[in-house]
Amino acid sequence: MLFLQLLLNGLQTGAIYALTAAGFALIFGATKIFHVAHGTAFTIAGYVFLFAWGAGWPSWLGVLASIAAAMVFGIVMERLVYRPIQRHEGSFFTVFVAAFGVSIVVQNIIGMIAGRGFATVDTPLSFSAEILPEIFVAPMLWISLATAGVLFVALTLFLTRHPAGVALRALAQNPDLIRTYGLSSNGLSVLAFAIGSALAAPAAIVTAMTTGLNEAIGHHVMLISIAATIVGGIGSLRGAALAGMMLGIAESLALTVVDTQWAEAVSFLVLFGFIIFRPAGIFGVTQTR
Amino acid sequence: MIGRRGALATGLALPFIRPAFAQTAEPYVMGSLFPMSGPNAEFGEAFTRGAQVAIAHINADNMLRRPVRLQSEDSQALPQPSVIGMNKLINIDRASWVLSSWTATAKAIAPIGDRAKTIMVNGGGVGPDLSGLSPYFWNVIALAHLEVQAIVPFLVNQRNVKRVALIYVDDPLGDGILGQLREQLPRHGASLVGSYSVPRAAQQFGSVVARVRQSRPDAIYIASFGAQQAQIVKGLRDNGVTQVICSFSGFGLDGIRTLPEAEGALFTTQKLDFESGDPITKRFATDYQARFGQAPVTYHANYYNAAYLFGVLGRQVEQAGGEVNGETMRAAMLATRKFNLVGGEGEFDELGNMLTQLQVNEIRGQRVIAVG
Amino acid sequence: MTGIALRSENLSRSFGGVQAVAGVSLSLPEGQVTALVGPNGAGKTTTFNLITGNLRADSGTAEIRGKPIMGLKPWQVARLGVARSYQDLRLFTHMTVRENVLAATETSSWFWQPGGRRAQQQREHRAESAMEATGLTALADARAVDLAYAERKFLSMARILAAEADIWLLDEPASGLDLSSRIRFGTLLKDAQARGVAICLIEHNLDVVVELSNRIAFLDQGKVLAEGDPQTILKDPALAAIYFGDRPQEAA
Amino acid sequence: MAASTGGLNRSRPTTAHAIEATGLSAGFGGREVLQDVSLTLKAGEILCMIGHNGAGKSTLLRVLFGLHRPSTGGMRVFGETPSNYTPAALGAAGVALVPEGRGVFPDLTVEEIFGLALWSAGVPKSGQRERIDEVLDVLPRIKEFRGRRAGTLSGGQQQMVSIGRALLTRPRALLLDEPSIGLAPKLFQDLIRPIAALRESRGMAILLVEQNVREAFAVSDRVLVMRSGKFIFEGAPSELDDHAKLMELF
Amino acid sequence: MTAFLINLATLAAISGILASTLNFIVGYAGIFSVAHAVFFGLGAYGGAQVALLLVPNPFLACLVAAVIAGGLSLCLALPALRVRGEYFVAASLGLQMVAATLFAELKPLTGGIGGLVGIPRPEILGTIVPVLPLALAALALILWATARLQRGTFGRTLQSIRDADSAAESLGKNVNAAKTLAVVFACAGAGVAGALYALHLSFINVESFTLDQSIQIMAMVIIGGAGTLWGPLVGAVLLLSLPAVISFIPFIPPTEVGAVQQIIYGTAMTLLMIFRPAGLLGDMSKGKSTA
Repeated sequence: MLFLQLLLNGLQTGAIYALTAAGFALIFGATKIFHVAHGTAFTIAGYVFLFAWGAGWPSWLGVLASIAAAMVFGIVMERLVYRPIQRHEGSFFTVFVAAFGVSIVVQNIIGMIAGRGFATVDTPLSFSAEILPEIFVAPMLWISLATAGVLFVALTLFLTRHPAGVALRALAQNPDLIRTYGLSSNGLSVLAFAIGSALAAPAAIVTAMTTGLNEAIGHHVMLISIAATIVGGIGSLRGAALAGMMLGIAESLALTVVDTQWAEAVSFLVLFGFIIFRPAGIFGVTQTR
Repeated sequence: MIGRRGALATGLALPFIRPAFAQTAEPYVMGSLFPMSGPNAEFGEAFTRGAQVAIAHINADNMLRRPVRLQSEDSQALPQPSVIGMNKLINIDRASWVLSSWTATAKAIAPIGDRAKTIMVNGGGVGPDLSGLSPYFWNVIALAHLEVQAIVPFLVNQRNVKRVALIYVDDPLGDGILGQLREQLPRHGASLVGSYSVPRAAQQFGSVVARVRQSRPDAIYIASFGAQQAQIVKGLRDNGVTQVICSFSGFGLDGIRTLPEAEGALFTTQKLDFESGDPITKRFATDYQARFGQAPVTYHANYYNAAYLFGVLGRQVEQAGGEVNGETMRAAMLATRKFNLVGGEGEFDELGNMLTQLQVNEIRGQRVIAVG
Repeated sequence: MTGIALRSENLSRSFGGVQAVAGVSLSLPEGQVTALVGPNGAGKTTTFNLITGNLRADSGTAEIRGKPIMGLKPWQVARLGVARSYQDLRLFTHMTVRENVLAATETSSWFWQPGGRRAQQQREHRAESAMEATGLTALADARAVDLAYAERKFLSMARILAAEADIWLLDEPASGLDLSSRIRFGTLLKDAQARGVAICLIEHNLDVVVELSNRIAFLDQGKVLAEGDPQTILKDPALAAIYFGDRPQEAA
Repeated sequence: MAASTGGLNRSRPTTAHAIEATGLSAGFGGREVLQDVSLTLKAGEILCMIGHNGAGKSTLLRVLFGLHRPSTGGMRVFGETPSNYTPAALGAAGVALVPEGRGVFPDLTVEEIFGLALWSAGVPKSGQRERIDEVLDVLPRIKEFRGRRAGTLSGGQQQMVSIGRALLTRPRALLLDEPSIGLAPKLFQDLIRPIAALRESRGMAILLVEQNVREAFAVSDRVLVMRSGKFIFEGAPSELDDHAKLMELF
Repeated sequence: MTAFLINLATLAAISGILASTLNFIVGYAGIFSVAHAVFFGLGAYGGAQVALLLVPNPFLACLVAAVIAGGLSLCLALPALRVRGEYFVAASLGLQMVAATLFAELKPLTGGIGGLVGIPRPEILGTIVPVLPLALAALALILWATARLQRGTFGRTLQSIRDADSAAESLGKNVNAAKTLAVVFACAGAGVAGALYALHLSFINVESFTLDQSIQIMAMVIIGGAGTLWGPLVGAVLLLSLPAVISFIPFIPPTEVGAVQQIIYGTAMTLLMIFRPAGLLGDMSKGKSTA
């Protein structure tokens, strides 16, 4: 019974991880920008929803505002931070440090505006009921799983069926060639940031409703996204989403075996193991060299 | 929101509204080393407010010949920034009285303060390892082992609790509480049925809760900090745990008090009856309410006391004709021992730990009510 | 008296069911230039990779002057005197031309190189002459990434020269080179050949093949279909149909 | 020199040349690669451009397709001045570039690559079928591997897809950058001949940059030799049949 | 004032060692580690235990720290041999997270979150010595060694591996050996910094050896200029003194002190990267940087 309960808990965590990881993977895959401020988009989206809720907006409007805020943040990052850097030198860690600086700034601004500490959206959706003896499930579990599922299918369809999605995949493979095809790599890169960041919003809203937010929450989300992207195989959205789900479940199920304080380390041990033994990830193509 | 913005405005105005004699004398500098950014900044903000009210009172009453100024440094709750901040407070700002909090900060600055003979006062950290770090390191808060001793009989006798589960962060505080629960519960005929340590950064608690539920407790004791405490409470309630939640003084935060899921939670604090006739307590409660637009809680009171004590001891030293510094104030403290502070009389032991009476509080309708 | 510098027997390798190299037996005599020709996907580059240890062969053997090299790491094969170039050059892009060439002379991976100052001077001398031979002396302090196309190709050759190997495996070293560069390149090969270096080159341009090589090995579908002197091979009508289109006689 | 004839046609757009570029200069970071180059690509001709490595041939192609901004000079495409020197604007004006190397995305299928090209050219869904059929008529072998990922194709097949992709935009001026690299001679012939035939059937002009002089001359109408960012020879391929003459120019 | 500056200088020297050694593998070998704090921590715990259990001799502490950190750096070398670029960043991230958990849980060795307290001050021949001269000496030694190695053949070997490891290998370089050697050298250096840190602070706990610390060291290298000799040192001094300098800004309301400081700090980081992407001492004219 405990196993089933932990599995269900893991699924909910996994759905959140899968969505953020898919967003990170989309951005990283298409633009090769290691967007460590992805967690910041998550935080912003969560707090915008929180404010909208607090201001008494209808929830659909709050969701839209949250998605819009995440997208705007992603686009602003691309245009004002990443693009100027890449115009000069575009080194991997230059981008890393710049994005890290931004995440520090945003975290503290949120702390000043929204108050430091814990904040949550109070909704009955996160309240569990006993569906089977000893098994407690909140409606939020089904909502988050469905959201993750629907968004993932939509994203897959977009990337395979819509030419703009195909163009994003093309950008990932050979950015220099994009212009020869008459397309704008800058425009596509903005698109990747917009969609990728938007994916963080639903996850952030679910988090706001369940575990609650604090201004530093983006940090952990970003780490998990990175781990899932690598475990899933760079360039594979399917892999990142699946790996995000897996990490969520592993973190939860690990509790049947190890003590609770080790649960998080399990995720990163999985990551480390994957890199040593299967660097290509679940779906990636081997390219260790 | 509005309350906070108001606080911000007051804070901004603060440096300009010093008493008139500020121009004539170089102020005494009181330092503070709290986490002012990062995940624990909520505490730093609360601590600072308490101290701000105390300093305003000291200055308004002209308790000392020179005004007192608060110099705030951000410790980030990390050793290295704490050490840099402490060095600045001692060597640049010439602070002889530093308010601190947090295990890492306290332990990192204790040797520096010890060498410089600077008084360090803790009113937030309750880990048992904070006792006796240095003759100059004092605690104006009852350390956690005492808190456990206070709540266990209440739980067993008043709430008929037989089985307790503990969720704790694996640090000296958590370990201290774990040890105390193991010892105290059987003594009162109850038992510790499970203990679950969580990493400091953990944010998802659904799975931990599932294991807590398995142990079928009558009450769950939480030993964590800041935002994480609230997340654990919400995790427990969301996942169908309806039993009593209890904790130590760390629960005395707005984030918990206003959390709907925390309704009915029990926690211990120093005895503090704002409605009592005690003038010091009353003045503090009124002025705090006026200044920040909300009722104070224990943490505000603790750091009010921590800062106010400087005024009391400083006056003693000044009146005896001495120079106000760590050494003279420590001597004054050891000579006096008992002080009238917010919440009543507090008494220091040899090590500089203040013993106060403890009370058990319950959160009811977003208010903290003393219940035992 | 010329011996066989490198010999491979029945090298095979498949990737996920596709037989890329299916039993290649090849011998490279000292002082000879062997051109490896064949249609795209015939397994030419894979053969190089199997010999140098970059890929592990499914079966087959290879030896350098009788010493078996199967299972050795690429750096071990290199230290036995095999130098190779890559189609995509793989220059040390952010290092200067001189550093690129010097790096080719230093094989120790330890904090310093053995042999002290004297050996260091010898290596520097070797690097200078390699740059001179490839016409890069004037560009010695330019970074590889800033070089023009042909200069990069010559830098790749300079590294091989400086490495003082006696077996060269060159992957399309002349592709994209203009006529005069090609002639300069030819001189490099001729000089090496005269020193007894065994050279194997992959090349598509027939002019280059005819100009530079004295032997041809014709590869198709992972097998050596024919091996011998250029005249004979290029006139073989069966090979011509596969490879040269309808104008083989011109090429010959 | 080619440029000198350019002025004559400016007043008669109906018989305009495919591309008329005048006074183009371009460079990278202070190094001038093209110096005041003028070039005319006549409608329906195959013009072959040869020259040293680094002579500026690829840069010229990139400038003509709007991938690289010239510092001076301008161009007209079929008598019209393009609205903008960008690949999109020049593509709309009828110019297409087949870049050096493999001009395909390895993880996309051939279908997807074609879809991408049609989308970026703004061809509506209804017209796409017809365009693809047109290309398959010219390069029928593409049918054999339409569903495969480009990365799994051989070099020749990839080059075929890359050219097919360019043809989908119905170019009237096709720029080919060293299409023979890495291809066996027979493959190259198989590839270039159907393209060359389009010059008659559609009046398409082709600008071919090649190192492989033998193969390129076989299909070209006119040859330009470039050295250090300037043209130093213009004439018929036959004039350069003499090896010595060619050597002298290099 | 002096004591404040001495403390800052000591911490700057220690950070300088960390940044220089990290730069050695980031700037030259292209090994992008975000686990440098792990080896800093290993050295700190090792050095602290020597001082606590044996003698507070700084040389012995540094030696033990270097051996422990260098020895365990094989944990980092292992993924470095298998993968590169973003993959390696993620591997080192995993190592960092797991190591931080271990530091927090192995209480007998590390004291857990409570840390190790009362580490004695360093003594040489019975006299207590300040850490600053020791740290400066170690920094000078490590800078000298890195400079020698960077300019010498080993630096060239590493750079060639960074730019094209397969080509380096086919020129006879044992890539794995060279990478391992570089990692061991850099991590041993970080270990020395750790021992000095423990002796200077007298107290250490896991919070000084977390991912944030690793990222800060990385930021020092990048902001100063990866692949330059003095850049990391400049970056270390800058990032360390910036918050200290900001704390002198008057009239920040006490409750917002931390946030305002952090905002200035973060903004400075971002702006520096936008306008000096190659780092303060990096050469902007050189095309794309490799770090």
